[in-house]
Amino acid sequence: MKITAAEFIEYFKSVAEMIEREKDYLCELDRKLGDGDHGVTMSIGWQAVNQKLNNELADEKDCGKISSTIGMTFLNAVGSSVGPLYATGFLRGGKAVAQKSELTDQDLVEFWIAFINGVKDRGQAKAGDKTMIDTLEPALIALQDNAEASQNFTNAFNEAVIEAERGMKSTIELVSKIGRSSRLGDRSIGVQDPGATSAYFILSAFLKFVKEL
Amino acid sequence: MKITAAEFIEYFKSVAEMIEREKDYLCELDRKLGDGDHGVTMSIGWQAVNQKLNNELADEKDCGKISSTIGMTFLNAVGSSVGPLYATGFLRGGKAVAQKSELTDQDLVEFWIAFINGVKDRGQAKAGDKTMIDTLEPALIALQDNAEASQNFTNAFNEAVIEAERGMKSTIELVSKIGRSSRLGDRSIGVQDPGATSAYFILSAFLKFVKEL
Amino acid sequence: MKKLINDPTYVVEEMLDGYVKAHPNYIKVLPENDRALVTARTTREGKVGVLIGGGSGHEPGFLGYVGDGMADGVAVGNIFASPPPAPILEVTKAIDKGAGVVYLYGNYAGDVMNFGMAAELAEMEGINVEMVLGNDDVASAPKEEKHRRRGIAGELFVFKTAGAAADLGYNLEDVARIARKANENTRSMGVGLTPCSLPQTGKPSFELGEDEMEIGLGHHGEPGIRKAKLQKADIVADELVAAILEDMPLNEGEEVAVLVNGLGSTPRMELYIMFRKAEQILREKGIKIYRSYVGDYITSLEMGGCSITIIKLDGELKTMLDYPADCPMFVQK
Amino acid sequence: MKKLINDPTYVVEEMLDGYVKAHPNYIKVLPENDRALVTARTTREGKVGVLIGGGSGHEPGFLGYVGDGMADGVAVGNIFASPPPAPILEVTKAIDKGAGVVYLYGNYAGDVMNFGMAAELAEMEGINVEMVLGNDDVASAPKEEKHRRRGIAGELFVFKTAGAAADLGYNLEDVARIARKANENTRSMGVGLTPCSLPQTGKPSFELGEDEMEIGLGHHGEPGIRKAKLQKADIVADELVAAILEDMPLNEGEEVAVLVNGLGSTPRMELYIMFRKAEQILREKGIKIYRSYVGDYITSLEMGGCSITIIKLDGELKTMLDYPADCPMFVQK
Ligand SMILES: Nc1ncnc2c1ncn2[C@@H]1O[C@H](COP(=O)(O)OP(=O)(O)O)[C@@H](O)[C@H]1O
Ligand SMILES: Nc1ncnc2c1ncn2[C@@H]1O[C@H](COP(=O)(O)OP(=O)(O)O)[C@@H](O)[C@H]1O
Ligand SMILES: [Mg+2]
Ligand SMILES: [Mg+2]
Ligand SMILES: [Mg+2]
Ligand SMILES: [Mg+2]
Repeated sequence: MKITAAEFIEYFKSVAEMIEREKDYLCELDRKLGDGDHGVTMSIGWQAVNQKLNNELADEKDCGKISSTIGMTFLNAVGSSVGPLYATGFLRGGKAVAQKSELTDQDLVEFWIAFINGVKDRGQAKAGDKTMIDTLEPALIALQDNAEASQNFTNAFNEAVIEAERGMKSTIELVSKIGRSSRLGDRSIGVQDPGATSAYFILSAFLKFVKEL
Repeated sequence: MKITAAEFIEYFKSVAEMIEREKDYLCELDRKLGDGDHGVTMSIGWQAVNQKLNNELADEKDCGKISSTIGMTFLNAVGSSVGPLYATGFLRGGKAVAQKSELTDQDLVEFWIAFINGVKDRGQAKAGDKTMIDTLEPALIALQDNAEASQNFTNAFNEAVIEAERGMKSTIELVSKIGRSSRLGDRSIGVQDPGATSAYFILSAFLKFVKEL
Repeated sequence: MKKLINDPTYVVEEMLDGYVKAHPNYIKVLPENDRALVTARTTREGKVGVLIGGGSGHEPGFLGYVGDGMADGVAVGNIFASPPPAPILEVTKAIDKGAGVVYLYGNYAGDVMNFGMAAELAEMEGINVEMVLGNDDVASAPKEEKHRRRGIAGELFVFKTAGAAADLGYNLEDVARIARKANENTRSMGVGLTPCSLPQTGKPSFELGEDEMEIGLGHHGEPGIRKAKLQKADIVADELVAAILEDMPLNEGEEVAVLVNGLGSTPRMELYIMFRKAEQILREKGIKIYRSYVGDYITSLEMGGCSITIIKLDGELKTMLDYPADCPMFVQK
Repeated sequence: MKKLINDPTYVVEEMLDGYVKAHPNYIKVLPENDRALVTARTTREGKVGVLIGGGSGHEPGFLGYVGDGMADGVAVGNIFASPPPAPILEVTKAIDKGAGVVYLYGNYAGDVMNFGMAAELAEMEGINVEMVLGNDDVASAPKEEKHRRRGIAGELFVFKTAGAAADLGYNLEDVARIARKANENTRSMGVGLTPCSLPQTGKPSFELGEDEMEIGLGHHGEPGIRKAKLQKADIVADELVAAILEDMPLNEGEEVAVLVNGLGSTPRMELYIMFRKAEQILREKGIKIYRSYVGDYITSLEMGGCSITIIKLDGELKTMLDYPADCPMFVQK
């Protein structure tokens, strides 16, 4: 499969739409665990990204530039915890696909691996800490494992999203060890982590996107 | 009829009780017309009075002293609008029965006339302004008219209380012209004035008291 | 409504106890009356005494404004109730330095009677008293009946200017003149969003629908001129400023101070959003804002909403506004 | 919940617009970034820059504390969200007078990452940066994990002391040392009674029964250590002070400053009632209160409740606390 820069942009727009739809749900989760703003923060960030996609980036052909601009736009719009995390992800992802106007299966695998590693590096959270890493880390492993085996990006990413979902759901039973919710101790059990949830939306939106291509 | 100083004290205690029971109702009326504190203010004032009656005044034989002390006690406990109004009433009433250890029919008539005139002088409100004067003024007239005619204080006071009730109820339809509620204009129509209501309680408690002697 | 209190009967006593313990080098209670508080600092012989007072529940009004450059003493009433004459008289005696005392309070029936009685008593003791009533609330009576208007947040400007004048050594007549000038040039109008409740009743002071506001609300929860659907801040600010300017027209080039006063539970964020619009309206009319005050200055317990106050300034009033002040709840350099 | 706002999307922008227009001789927005605000006054060459920042919705925190004797600049985030590195960096560049800049902010994952990134970028531009994280909230982690605790109202003391030190000409290392000393000697604990709501969602930040309180609540509405039946103020104050003293034992004769901080909609009356009890407890233990602050210093929009903060003082910290300050929302003589 091949994804053009224009299609890459379309994908990010679909994330913005998805986040807008799920905003209240994400806030609801964060109200229980943190300060209740995760949906708002993601929405502010992705609306800013959407704005960029429709304007400065509308005709951008460099997928690397698209990703890194998204990262900086998101960061500058939101700050917050997710700003630096996703910004680092998109900057690293962008570096992995620098100056490419089309992305091959291989490029896409590299993009997502660099993206997730960027988030991990910035946040230093481990799987089990009840963060977005519980979604992203299993996806990373599945993607690495399946990319070579299946030789088909969509199948491999499908596996990654299945694992991501499992990871996201695993946060329900976890005690938070990092970030705002970590002060809750056992009271954090029973609620799915908002960041893990929105991270899942970002990945699943990509799966939906490539399936519909 | 004759009322002893001890009985006079009992009457005032019965007012304190009555106000305590009607506190919420008085606040409710004041919430609609003013700042919602009339029941609280009356309660604070009469509780302070009750305290005085049970202590410093417990063995007081001078009805004049009892009334003037009640006036100052009430005033110092509440300030507010009703503090100066009732304080002036009780000071004037006290002057009318100064140094008497028993009150005759004639004394009682003079006490209440002086009391009401004191309130009127202090507040300068007129009947129809939607204040306690709408209760007190008709009572004053009825008392003056009937005291001589009937030669019986209880009957005369009974007439006064009937007129007081009519006056109190008349405030429902009045537009407030004085005090806090006067800024309401037509929005003050439909609610009985709290001060007119508590003034009625004070008078009707006296009627009940003399009837039960 | 939930409150962090002990016994509702003693809220004022306990507040005062906490207050003087928190600020012992600012303020003290007079031994003669526990509702009579005066500055803990020595004031100059011959200085006009500035006495403020009113009901509790308006904090920082009124006890928060005792200090250098503001009031010398305060008489503290029950919640939303005028203090009786006794504490007013005690404060008067304590702060009179031979030059007389000016009473600054809001135009409410209760205050008028109690401060009036106290003034009579003070005069009997040979103390000259001048009284200046704040009546800045344009919503509380039409222009022709200005004398019936109640005093709300604009009283801050009366305290500030009179306090400065007294500190500057003005005589009683002049301090009163400046206080009156401040009041005459001050207009306010408020809006209520959510009620407060008296500790003793716990009941909301008024009822408003989830999407309603009360325009012209008094700062004890007295009903205003009308209920309306809650509008955007810009529209609300527009209505408040328009009512003020209709009552006190201002010409291009004139200078004012603006006060956006929170009623208790309105975040500063919202007050500054209201200020933003007020500033815009005035700027477009060529009116210059000389000073701004945005915050909780005279509140109504935890009431939601705010008022906008505008005072028209001349050179003298500017001098008084600029004068430093140092009180427990109000410091200006 | 009802709010006096226009579009929820622009509340921070409109607040900032109103803020700088209300206080133009105190503060200005940098042309490079509309979330980067610095003092409007000229600061001395060679003076250490003091930079504060964090999410909006805590007003007077943080933008209210830019001024003489406090911070030189502030980076303003969205509501309850750390600012991104860009405005932090711009403020850093603007306030660096060759002596470096100290960053003072609360210990939150977002702030740590964003301020950390900004510091790296600033160092790349040759500006020395020291970072001091406030983590005064004893409820937010056990003593052994103090580094995980979040910063709440006690940050005021960090700003105050560091701001004074910088103004007194201390070098970067010493300003940071004093800020750290202030933080290390500061403990806070809060209680929540009623939630706030984000303008964008309008939903209450937490749920509490009509007779419940949340002990140890964070000042973004993060759940605390337990829900409990609402108690009398004295009992609540007792619990908060006890938790603080257990964490930071104080000996007879030691001196402290006390801050009773309202979260937004708690009347001053209630704060002083809380202070009253705190003072009583400390007095009985022979601990001397050197200074008191009672009011809304770091809020959470219109949240109901308060926190108590105690800072243990030595001579140096006392000097810094006594030093005058002049900011739009905080003036001390
Ligand atoms: N160090 C970290 N690494 C990865 N994810 C983190 C980290 N810290 C926080 N998160 C994620 O951020 C989410 C919260 O995001 P958000 O509510 O937008 O920020 P904030 O906590 O600043 O309000 C959490 O649910 C968690 O998944
Ligand atoms: N000038 C006046 N003369 C007589 N009664 C008055 C006057 N002003 C007010 N009142 C009475 O006072 C009542 C209000 O009392 P209260 O609520 O205790 O005082 P406040 O208005 O100070 O809160 C009104 O209902 C009215 O009957
Ligand atoms: Mg959050
Ligand atoms: Mg009343
Ligand atoms: Mg009242
Ligand atoms: Mg947040």
